[in-house]
Amino acid sequence: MTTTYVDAIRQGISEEMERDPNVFLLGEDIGVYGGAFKVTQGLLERFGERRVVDTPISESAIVGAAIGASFMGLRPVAEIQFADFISCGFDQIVNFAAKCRYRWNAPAPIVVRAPCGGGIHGGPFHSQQNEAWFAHTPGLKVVLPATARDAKGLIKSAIRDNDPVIFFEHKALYRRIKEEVPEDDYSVPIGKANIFREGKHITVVTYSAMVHVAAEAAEILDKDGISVEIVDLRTLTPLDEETILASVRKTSKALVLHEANLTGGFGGEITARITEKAFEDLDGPVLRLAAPDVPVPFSTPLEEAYLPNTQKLLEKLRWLAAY
Amino acid sequence: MTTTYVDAIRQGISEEMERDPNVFLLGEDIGVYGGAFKVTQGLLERFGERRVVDTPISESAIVGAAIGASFMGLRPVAEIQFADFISCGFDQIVNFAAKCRYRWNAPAPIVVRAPCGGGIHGGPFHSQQNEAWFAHTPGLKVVLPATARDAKGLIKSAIRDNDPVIFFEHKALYRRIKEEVPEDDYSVPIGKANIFREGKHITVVTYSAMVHVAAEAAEILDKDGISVEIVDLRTLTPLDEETILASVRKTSKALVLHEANLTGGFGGEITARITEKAFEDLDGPVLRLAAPDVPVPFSTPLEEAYLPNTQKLLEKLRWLAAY
Amino acid sequence: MAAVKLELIRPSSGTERATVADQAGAETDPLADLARQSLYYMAMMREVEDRIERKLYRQGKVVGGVYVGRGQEAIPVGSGLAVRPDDMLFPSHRDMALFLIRGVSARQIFAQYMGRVDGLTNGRDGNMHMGDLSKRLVAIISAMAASIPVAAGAAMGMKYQGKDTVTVVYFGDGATSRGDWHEGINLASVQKAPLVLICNNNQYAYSTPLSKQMACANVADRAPGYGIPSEVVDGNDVLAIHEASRRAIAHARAGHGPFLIECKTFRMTGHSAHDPADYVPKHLFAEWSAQCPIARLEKKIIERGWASVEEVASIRARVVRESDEAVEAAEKSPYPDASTLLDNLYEK
Amino acid sequence: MAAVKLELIRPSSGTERATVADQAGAETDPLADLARQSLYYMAMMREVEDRIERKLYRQGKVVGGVYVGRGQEAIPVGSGLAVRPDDMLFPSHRDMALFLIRGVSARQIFAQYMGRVDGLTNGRDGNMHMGDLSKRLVAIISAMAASIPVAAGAAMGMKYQGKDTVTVVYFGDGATSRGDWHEGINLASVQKAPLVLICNNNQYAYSTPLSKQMACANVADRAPGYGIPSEVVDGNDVLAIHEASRRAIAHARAGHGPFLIECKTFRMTGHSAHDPADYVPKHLFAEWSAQCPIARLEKKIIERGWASVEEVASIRARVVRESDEAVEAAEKSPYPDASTLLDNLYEK
Ligand SMILES: Cc1ncc(C[n+]2csc(CCOP(=O)(O)OP(=O)(O)O)c2C)c(N)n1
Ligand SMILES: Cc1ncc(C[n+]2csc(CCOP(=O)(O)OP(=O)(O)O)c2C)c(N)n1
Ligand SMILES: [Mg+2]
Ligand SMILES: [Mg+2]
Repeated sequence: MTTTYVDAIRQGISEEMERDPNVFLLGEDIGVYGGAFKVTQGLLERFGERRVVDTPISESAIVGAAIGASFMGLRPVAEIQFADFISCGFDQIVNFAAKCRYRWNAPAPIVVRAPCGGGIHGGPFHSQQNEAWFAHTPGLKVVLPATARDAKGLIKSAIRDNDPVIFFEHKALYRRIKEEVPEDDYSVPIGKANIFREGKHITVVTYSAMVHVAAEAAEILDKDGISVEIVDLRTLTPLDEETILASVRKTSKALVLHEANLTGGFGGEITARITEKAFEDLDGPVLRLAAPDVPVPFSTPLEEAYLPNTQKLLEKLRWLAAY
Repeated sequence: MTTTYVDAIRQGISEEMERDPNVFLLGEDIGVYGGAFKVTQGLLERFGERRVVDTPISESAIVGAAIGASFMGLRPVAEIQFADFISCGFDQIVNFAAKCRYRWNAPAPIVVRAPCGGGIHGGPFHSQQNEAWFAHTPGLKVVLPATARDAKGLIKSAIRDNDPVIFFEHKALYRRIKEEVPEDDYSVPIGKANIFREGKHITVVTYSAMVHVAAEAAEILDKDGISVEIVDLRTLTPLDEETILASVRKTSKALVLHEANLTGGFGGEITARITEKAFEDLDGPVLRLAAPDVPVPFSTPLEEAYLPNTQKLLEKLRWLAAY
Repeated sequence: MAAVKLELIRPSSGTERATVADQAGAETDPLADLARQSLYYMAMMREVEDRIERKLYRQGKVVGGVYVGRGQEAIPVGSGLAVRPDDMLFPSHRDMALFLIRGVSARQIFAQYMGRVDGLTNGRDGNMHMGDLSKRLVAIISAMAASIPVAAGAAMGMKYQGKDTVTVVYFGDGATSRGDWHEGINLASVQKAPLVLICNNNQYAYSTPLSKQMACANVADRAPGYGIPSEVVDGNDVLAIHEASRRAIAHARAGHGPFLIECKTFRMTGHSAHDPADYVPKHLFAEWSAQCPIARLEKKIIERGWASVEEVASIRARVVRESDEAVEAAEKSPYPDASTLLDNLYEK
Repeated sequence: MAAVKLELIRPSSGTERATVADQAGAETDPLADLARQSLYYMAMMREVEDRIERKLYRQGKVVGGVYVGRGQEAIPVGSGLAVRPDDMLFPSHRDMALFLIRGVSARQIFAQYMGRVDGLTNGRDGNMHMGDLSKRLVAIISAMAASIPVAAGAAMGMKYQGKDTVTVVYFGDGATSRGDWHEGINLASVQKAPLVLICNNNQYAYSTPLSKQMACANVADRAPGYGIPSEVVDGNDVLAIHEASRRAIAHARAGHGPFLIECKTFRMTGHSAHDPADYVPKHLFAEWSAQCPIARLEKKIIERGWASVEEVASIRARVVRESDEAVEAAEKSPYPDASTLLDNLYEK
């Protein structure tokens, strides 16, 4: 059945709630309203107020309460209304959740879902792509699905995972992509990248919405005889270094693409790993394409200039192909 | 006069308070107690309660209040007792302070001082080195002095700067290093790296306490005929890319060293810039040495195994020299 | 039709106007002028927001989130007319009138919503995320209650500078659940900073009703926990809000520290332009529409003889005319040029 | 010397013990046993902490931050003896007795402070940053008040599971200024979660006195703002704390939601082992030393005839003996091997 990204996530959550009575949801406006993006629509009716908890505007308490409930053996799935507000619950995520297993062997199997990314005229506070903060925090797993199939498979894995997972859903994908999604119970493993598209000449390492930008560019370059392989990371931590390196060793050229700001973004990490571990295989510099180092601006011409897009990518890939 | 790192910072703050009546301090236990690390010792007596404000335990309010006071034309210098607690004021830093100039042309000339780093048996919550989060946030300046001279010169620049500066002081340096520090009014520019040591064969790009680890290793390697150049970044953002690239172009080999966790650390950014912009100059992979991806452990043997040190650095540098 | 004397209130710095009492009176009644000013600003806020939400947004000329203060206009207007120009304001996302009172034009506001260069943020941010330090208006960030610590700091700064100005910060019922709300009020209270806190308790935060937001009856019940006084006020009575604001401001200005005002009101719209608010029981809208602050004030103005029916009608007409002109002018404002994307992140 | 009957209180799951009333009584007085247990745990906590702060730390065998609860022992002991083993505890950094009551040995505690493998964190963390889920003890993180939302969630989880257990969370006066404190209590209150909040108001947070921490007289003044009941208690009277705890726990267990207990006490030491507390007026130490909770209880025990002087002395002797043995055993515990550095970050 063809399913949108948002429906796929809802299906995944709802199947897990059916399967495991310990799974419950908490967040702002997720009940009657079904969530700002309607990810949880219908779940209150189906599972009741006990399992779909509308909270006050308290991101820190939402994350903290999820951790506490997980200590009781529950499987909380917390929604942060926009990834931009995750900063309000930051300490609970990076200091409480991330460190409790390592410190005193107390796992915190929570999922923190956060809609991220731009392209919806959200401006500086409804468009952030801030996964790099969490990818730099040992103890967290950071997941960003790019497809409906992966979104469902990964949210299910996240809920079953015994460690805290930060699950970034790209807002611009919720209703923009639609594809065949198995109806049966499947899951997609956390920590495994996916060769989204095979190619021979250049590897594009990317994730989240940018996978689709890469795919567009790859189609165009195909006509010019440039064959692009796309590695969709899906998970930033734990990172699937092997898949990245194998691809780069094959193609000898790599570009890392993400929507987050360039400086200090996760692209640096990927570039560094490639440079250190596949140096002899490289036939050109590892390039990066990312958003420039400013907040996400609101007005359409500015936001368009801000976001990485096919045009900008083509330019860099052509340069690299010719290198 | 030879001065310790902690005294140098105090001198810098106090000179700025003399110079500009708009400079004031706020934070926990900075008054009567003189701060957890005694950085502000004596300043209450000298400048009075109006200019040295002891606050409740409220990191978010400390940063927020600094921003608000800066809108009134003041120059607040906020102390976060340990960099580990900066997560509690995270939203105010990354969303309020960092973005107000870009959004509505309202500069927030605040300084947030935070003692960072390990090596003092502080464990997971009194040893963090979390500068990478802020270096990934456009609109902030991130400063980490490694010497007493720079500490004084940079805190003065930070206070005079018209943008928000996150100023990380390394706890292990406070009383460990002592050097000639000019008594007159000088400042060290933000955004300029320093060639801490000149060399010919390998560039080590580093900052904060690790500069001294690099210096130790460089002395040892000198005897083996390996000449190491040390670039002390001093500022992460805005990054002095030119100095890094010039050094790497000269030596052809580079290693990036930091105390923060490896994955997602700022080392990736530096590596990526070198790889992209000095690719043809490189005679070997750009290596990184950083803490492994776990929280900072408490017990001595674990903490020692955790921190990057001269031994580990020598191993990598020797490998790179032989490459 | 008699011309309306409508000189906008800009109380000169340093002088407090006479206390407003709820006395009936003639044209010379000091309340008459205040009431007419209030009517103008409330009507103007309503008109501007209606156009944004019901026209420009549906036409696709305004994009992104649109939050309006329909039914809550008395709050920014009653309090906004009680402050001095040198006092500092931190509006919430439903307090547009504060901008109008401080001299931000409707044209600039429309331009802001349409992402044009003439908006207060030059297209960098949208909707009510706007400010102007020269007018002592501080832009919110999205995170609810983040303004409270910042406002506390502004108030501390005023005290530091030995000024007799005050800071007024606005927020909704939902914002009171945030840690920043608590930290900011507590710090201001300990510091006895001149901070006036104005809560628009419109009984919903997005879809979340009060009962799921807090377990106490009133936001004001929290004031004793900070050792500060508070008042609960009819949020749809602009003159009552004005009076309470004057008391609160006088308290803060006199150096007695923060004061909390809770305005009980109702959000006569969805949370934002895309929200049909199906979760709100219909009867509530019906009941509260009878409490429309603009209609109530008009009625009172006529009853008390503060203005004639014609005068009131002319205020309404002026509002429509000014909005027409403002939209037209705003639409002429260009979009920011993509080449400016990187400008002004840091100084210089 | 009569042997002391000292079977440690581990109330069996599901049964509440008879209400403790402040009645004088003989050996059969139900209070006698409680009083003796309390004395043992308070004395043990004092002894263990003294050795850590005054010996092991100075010898360099304990490194890092050392925070003790000297003078505050009545708080964890009075409340810790009022809970059931299946209730969940979130100790603060001054509540060591909770660990002892839950069966964590002094040896494990010494090992924890010395960074040995037999500590509760295997050397990964130090001092009171320890927990054991199997004993329903949750480890704090350093950030003050961060436990409150987590405890709220544990309490919500209990309700979710239909259990009649409660969660008890401990914190200081300074922690009440954190946003997390507010968010956590508010959420628990709205959810009517079985959460008991116990504040040790020792009048200082590090060097910061109450007057710079809050502008209200009591932490308990904040309870109405969350619609929850509260009680202020003599924090140096272990039996009073026990009683108040029983009332609070009964309230929460019965499904009536959170309850806040404020224990007025004093920190009879510096903030941590390296802090001479010069900022505390000397007379305060003098005044409060007369209130020592251990001495007060001993006096009462003798007066009421709950135990003889010899029995009390034998409790004291036992505490010293057990501590001697525990230190010795802990010093034999190895340091963690550096090769384990990367273990157990994620599952498997
Ligand atoms: C920290 C944070 N979390 C979530 C949101 C999303 N959000 C925007 S407005 C709103 C409701 C605000 O309610 P209230 O404070 O009562 O103000 P009102 O809109 O009713 O005026 C929410 C949840 C936000 N802006 N900030
Ligand atoms: C968020 C945060 N900021 C600062 C600190 C540093 N610190 C540790 S304990 C303490 C004082 C705590 O005071 P209180 O809550 O009264 O507890 P007490 O130590 O008096 O028992 C401070 C400031 C911290 N641990 N967490
Ligand atoms: Mg509201
Ligand atoms: Mg205290």
